[in-house]
Amino acid sequence: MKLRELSSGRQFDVEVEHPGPPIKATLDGAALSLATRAQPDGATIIECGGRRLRAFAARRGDAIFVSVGPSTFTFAAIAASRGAGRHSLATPILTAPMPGKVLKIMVAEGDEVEAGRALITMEAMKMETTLSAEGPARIKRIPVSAGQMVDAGAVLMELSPIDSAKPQSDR
Amino acid sequence: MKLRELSSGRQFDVEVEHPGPPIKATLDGAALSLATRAQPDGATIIECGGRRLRAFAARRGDAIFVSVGPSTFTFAAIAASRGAGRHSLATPILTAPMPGKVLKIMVAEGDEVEAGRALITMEAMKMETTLSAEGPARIKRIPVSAGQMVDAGAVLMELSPIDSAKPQSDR
Amino acid sequence: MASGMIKKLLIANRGEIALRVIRTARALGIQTVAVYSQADAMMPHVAAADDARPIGPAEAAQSYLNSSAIIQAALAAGADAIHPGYGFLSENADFAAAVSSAGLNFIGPPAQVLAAAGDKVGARQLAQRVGVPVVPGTETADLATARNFAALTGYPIMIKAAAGGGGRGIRVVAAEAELGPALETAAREAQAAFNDGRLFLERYLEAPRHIEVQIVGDRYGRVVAMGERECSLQRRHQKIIEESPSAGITAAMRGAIIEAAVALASAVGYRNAGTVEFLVDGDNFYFLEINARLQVEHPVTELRFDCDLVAHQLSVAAGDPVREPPAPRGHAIECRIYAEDARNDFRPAAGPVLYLQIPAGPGIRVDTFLAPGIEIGTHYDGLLAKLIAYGHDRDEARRRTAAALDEFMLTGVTHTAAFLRGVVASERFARAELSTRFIEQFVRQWRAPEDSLNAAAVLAAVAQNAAAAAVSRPADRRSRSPWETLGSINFWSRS
Amino acid sequence: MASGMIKKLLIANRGEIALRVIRTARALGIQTVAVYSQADAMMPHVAAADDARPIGPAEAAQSYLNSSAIIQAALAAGADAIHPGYGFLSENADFAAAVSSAGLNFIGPPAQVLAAAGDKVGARQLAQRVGVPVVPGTETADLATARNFAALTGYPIMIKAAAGGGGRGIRVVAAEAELGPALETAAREAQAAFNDGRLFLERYLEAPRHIEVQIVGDRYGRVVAMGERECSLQRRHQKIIEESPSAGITAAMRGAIIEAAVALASAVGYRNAGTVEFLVDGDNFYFLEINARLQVEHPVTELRFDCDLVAHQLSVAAGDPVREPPAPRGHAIECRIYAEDARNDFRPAAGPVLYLQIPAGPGIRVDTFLAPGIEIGTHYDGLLAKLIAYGHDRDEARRRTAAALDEFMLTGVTHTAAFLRGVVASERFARAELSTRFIEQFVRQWRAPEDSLNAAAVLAAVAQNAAAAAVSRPADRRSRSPWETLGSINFWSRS
Repeated sequence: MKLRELSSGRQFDVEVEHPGPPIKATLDGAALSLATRAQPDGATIIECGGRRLRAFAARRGDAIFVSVGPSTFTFAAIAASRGAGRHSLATPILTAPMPGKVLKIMVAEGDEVEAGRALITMEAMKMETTLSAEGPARIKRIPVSAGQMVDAGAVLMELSPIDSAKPQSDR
Repeated sequence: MKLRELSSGRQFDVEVEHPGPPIKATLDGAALSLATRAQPDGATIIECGGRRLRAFAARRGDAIFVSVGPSTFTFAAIAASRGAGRHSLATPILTAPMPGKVLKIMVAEGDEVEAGRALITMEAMKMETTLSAEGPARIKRIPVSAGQMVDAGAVLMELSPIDSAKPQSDR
Repeated sequence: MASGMIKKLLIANRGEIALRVIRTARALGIQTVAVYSQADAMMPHVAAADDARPIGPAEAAQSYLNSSAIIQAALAAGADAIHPGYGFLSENADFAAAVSSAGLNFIGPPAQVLAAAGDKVGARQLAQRVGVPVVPGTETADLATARNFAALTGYPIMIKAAAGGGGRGIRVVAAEAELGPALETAAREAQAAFNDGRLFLERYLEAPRHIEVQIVGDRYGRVVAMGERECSLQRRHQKIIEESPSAGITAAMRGAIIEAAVALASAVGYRNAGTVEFLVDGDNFYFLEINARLQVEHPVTELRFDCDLVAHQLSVAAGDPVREPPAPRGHAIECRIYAEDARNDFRPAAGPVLYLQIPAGPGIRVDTFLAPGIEIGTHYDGLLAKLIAYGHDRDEARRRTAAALDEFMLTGVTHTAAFLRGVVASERFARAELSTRFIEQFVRQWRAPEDSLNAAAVLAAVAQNAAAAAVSRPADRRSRSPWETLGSINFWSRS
Repeated sequence: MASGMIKKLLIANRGEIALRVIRTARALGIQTVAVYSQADAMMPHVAAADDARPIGPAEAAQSYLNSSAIIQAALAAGADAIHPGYGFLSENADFAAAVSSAGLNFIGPPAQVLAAAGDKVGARQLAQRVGVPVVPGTETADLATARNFAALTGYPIMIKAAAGGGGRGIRVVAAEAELGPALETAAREAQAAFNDGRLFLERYLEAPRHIEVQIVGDRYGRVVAMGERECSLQRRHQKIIEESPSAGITAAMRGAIIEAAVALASAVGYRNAGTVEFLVDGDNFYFLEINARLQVEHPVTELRFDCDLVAHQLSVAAGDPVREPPAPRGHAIECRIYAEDARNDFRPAAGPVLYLQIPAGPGIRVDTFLAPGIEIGTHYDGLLAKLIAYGHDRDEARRRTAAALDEFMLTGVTHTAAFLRGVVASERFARAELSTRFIEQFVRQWRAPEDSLNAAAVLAAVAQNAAAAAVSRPADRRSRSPWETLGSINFWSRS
């Protein structure tokens, strides 16, 4: 299956051949054996990089949360239909980088924007983060409104890239 | 229902009218209301004796384990058939006061013993405890043997009380 | 202000600090009252107190910043004192005044001292009067004045909330073009956070150390200092690792800074526990501000000076004279574990506490409100836990910190423990080469351990496979046990 | 004995002490190897170490007392040192000799010192030679000799295992009729516990205090003392509450006892960490025995003397000279929480860890191996957790202890936390009126809180009702999560 690690955006191709112990799997094509030792509290001791580390994995909704010692990783399965050949940026989707509140939306559906244009400001834990357009685009859809609370990964905007050579109005 | 608290041997007659919050119940005939507040980890905050205490209750096998703050109590339901009119000591049963190992059995089935006679020695955590006859009795059955590990509450011996006036041999 | 023995204390706060204050109160035989917003009804501080009162919806402005709701809760519960913790209303002079007017004991400085300490401009002037150097700066939210100031001192300059604290509302402006938007955003953030949009501009020091002095003052005009704390390790101008003593200053500078702190606190008529902050740049130090409250990092001082600062606060608020502290001993380091993604610019994170392991052992103290099953949201500050390690010297404290961070586990919320582990284990930290730029430089070259990431990907795949039959989490909280619905998986050994 | 820097350490023990040693080793960068019996495969010390080796079946005689299995495990794992913890093989001279012969570093005194300290008769003679008073006594397992001794000193007399320690194998004989059976049982217990059935008889002091001195010696003949511990609170002659300093002795007696301890330890050529125990009766003190190992109650000394005794052990075993300790500070109290029923003569208990809450807060340290889901069995000593509270004085330490005991929760195993809470909160304990008879007297009038018992009965009834649909626990451990099968119930609020 294909998994995306949300923090790095990195994709992993993992096939589990035997759920263990030890876990036998291929990771991005390379065979791998992971020694595991179940704990009574639901955790697992794994042997990793020459060390024994406590690990815990749990799924909630579409997110798979994994801790390996103090490190935390969150994965999402990439649906097979959108899998390998996932098309580049025909419909770029702007998602919330963190859970929080939509503070301000600076554009409207239908607007054409150039690269760097501020699109939306979010607030979480009293910190504001403004998300900007990465390239020239037209705003297709804005499914959120100012004041709304959103989860991390929630779709904030759908954009259609437009030819940067073509002249365009700022609004 | 009737519950026995194992440590004190005390019996409680509890009828739960409403499982809460607050819990409405009668305890040994007296109406009682117990304010509760569920916690995300499965515990419950109760108001008890003018204080708020954290409590947790869980059943395993026939034992109901309850913690109220640092206090621990273990209850067993008294089966309805043996309930209210539980007959006195027609067949006194000697049960293990603690989990551990049967070290030595000093009597045999059929023996008649007098009060105070040592019957069986158990060992737990390197400490020996010898159980003795509370009154004159005949040993009806010994379902355990030396060396055997037993749980707390396991039946060690069944005895038939005998008339103490009647003369008897020690063995 | 009411005085005398405190019998019932309301804690106008949440999270780890609410629990920490409750623990001291309990040991002193003082009854406690928790307050909570709608978002916090299931939080441990609510369960831990002897009484708990709802004070409003999730938004802090309507709950933890809602003075009248809090004071009403205190009166209704029969409390005779209010501890404000840190953040929220802790440095709000109007709140302190309202608490006193309601006949309650405010566990902090009197309103007029809060006002004086909170007035950054006035505090700077006071510092200059008592001969303590300050960083050049000016109060303004006006673009023209700001431009003039920047022209005089040179870019970059710093914008701060005049009423601010805890690093919030601080912006660094590198060039004139950014000045206008930065002033606008900073004013809005300051308004939201402190209900006071006034701003203050300061010359930006390139790589200073942040050193602060713990003070406690009583109503008899006595102020004692309990050593310094080095708080240079910051991200977004907010401290994440603090230690005491500072390994980077000379004994002479330590003495001078502590003397300056006591002089300033005495001049302002300081009462209760507080902190005087300084920036150290080479051989110079500059007064920064007075934090007129308990600091997040107060435990490192408690461990060195063998004291309970909350107990000190309650004691001086009840009218006792402050006592001379014992000679300090050993070294203490605090790491703040935040719900943030260190791999993405410390973005706030949230989620459920699915698995939890709190470190323990000799010299380890963890102040936290984490408990299995709770949900970490985004309404409030993302501080999850403070890991404080004490050792007979800095090296022992540092090694204990690293070992304890390895024991910390929290699944379900992205957090900074592994990053902090990286910092503490680094050569540069071991050599105590610290500055306020340390973290931004360190994070650039820090990576999550590759072995752990690969193993995590494999475990995630096993979990995803196993989850075919997993129960999804119900929308309400009525499940029999939160553990039944996590879809967590085990990797069973055959033994 | 091998010497020099230790790189990989095998811990020949289990439970809290195995975890405690692992934590220090980790902070020092030393690799660790755990050993475990079949009964302990799922125990936290196995998970916490860098390597773990099975050493035999549940019976201690075939696992934790199995010298050759342990030494083989150490060699197979590439360990260069063995820490014996306390109990088990920690004071076994043959084991220490075998460890050294195998080229491994034994973290404890050399075999000949162990033999000398373990020889109760020889140690008594040594004490008398260096002018330290001893309780009148004699070595024998012979009934006639015992009768003669008792006739001379008068009943009651005490029977002890000559090779014993930790209170095991001690019997008090009140009258001649009991003497024969008591000698027989004591010899059997001594044989089982220490593989040595020799006995020792002593005059019984009515209500003495038990005071002991922590010492550390190096290979250069230097012995330092780290103050005394008061360990008078005992049940079955085993300590359950210890503190440092003792609140019940004069400065003059403290000085005399510490001087006696150092003289004795020096005379026996003591190396590594150890304890010299005394009984104090009025104005007299008597040498009791040398415990040639780390004591269960060592943390109270660590907190006062700002040190890590396990680190000291490793350091002197590696050849470093012992350092003069700093001046002590504050007061520390340790409470041992046992799997026992204080309402029934401290009968051993067992069961599953269904719910767990470990106390925390300023000054609180908890050394434990408890973890959710593990099973507490009856194969080994029933010590579950040590709650150690530190305060700037005895009163603060005592109040913190009581508050922390209120936070301790463990469901599924009957334990002594509530009883200890009763002791610590008592007037008599507050006044430090301590003796080795305190606990037997106190427990007679102690009752479980009636309110809690009634509430528990109601909760039990609700649980029993709810359990109709509860899943029973499967015989194997293959359930998806231990939490799904507990049949635990919640009492949901409607908010």
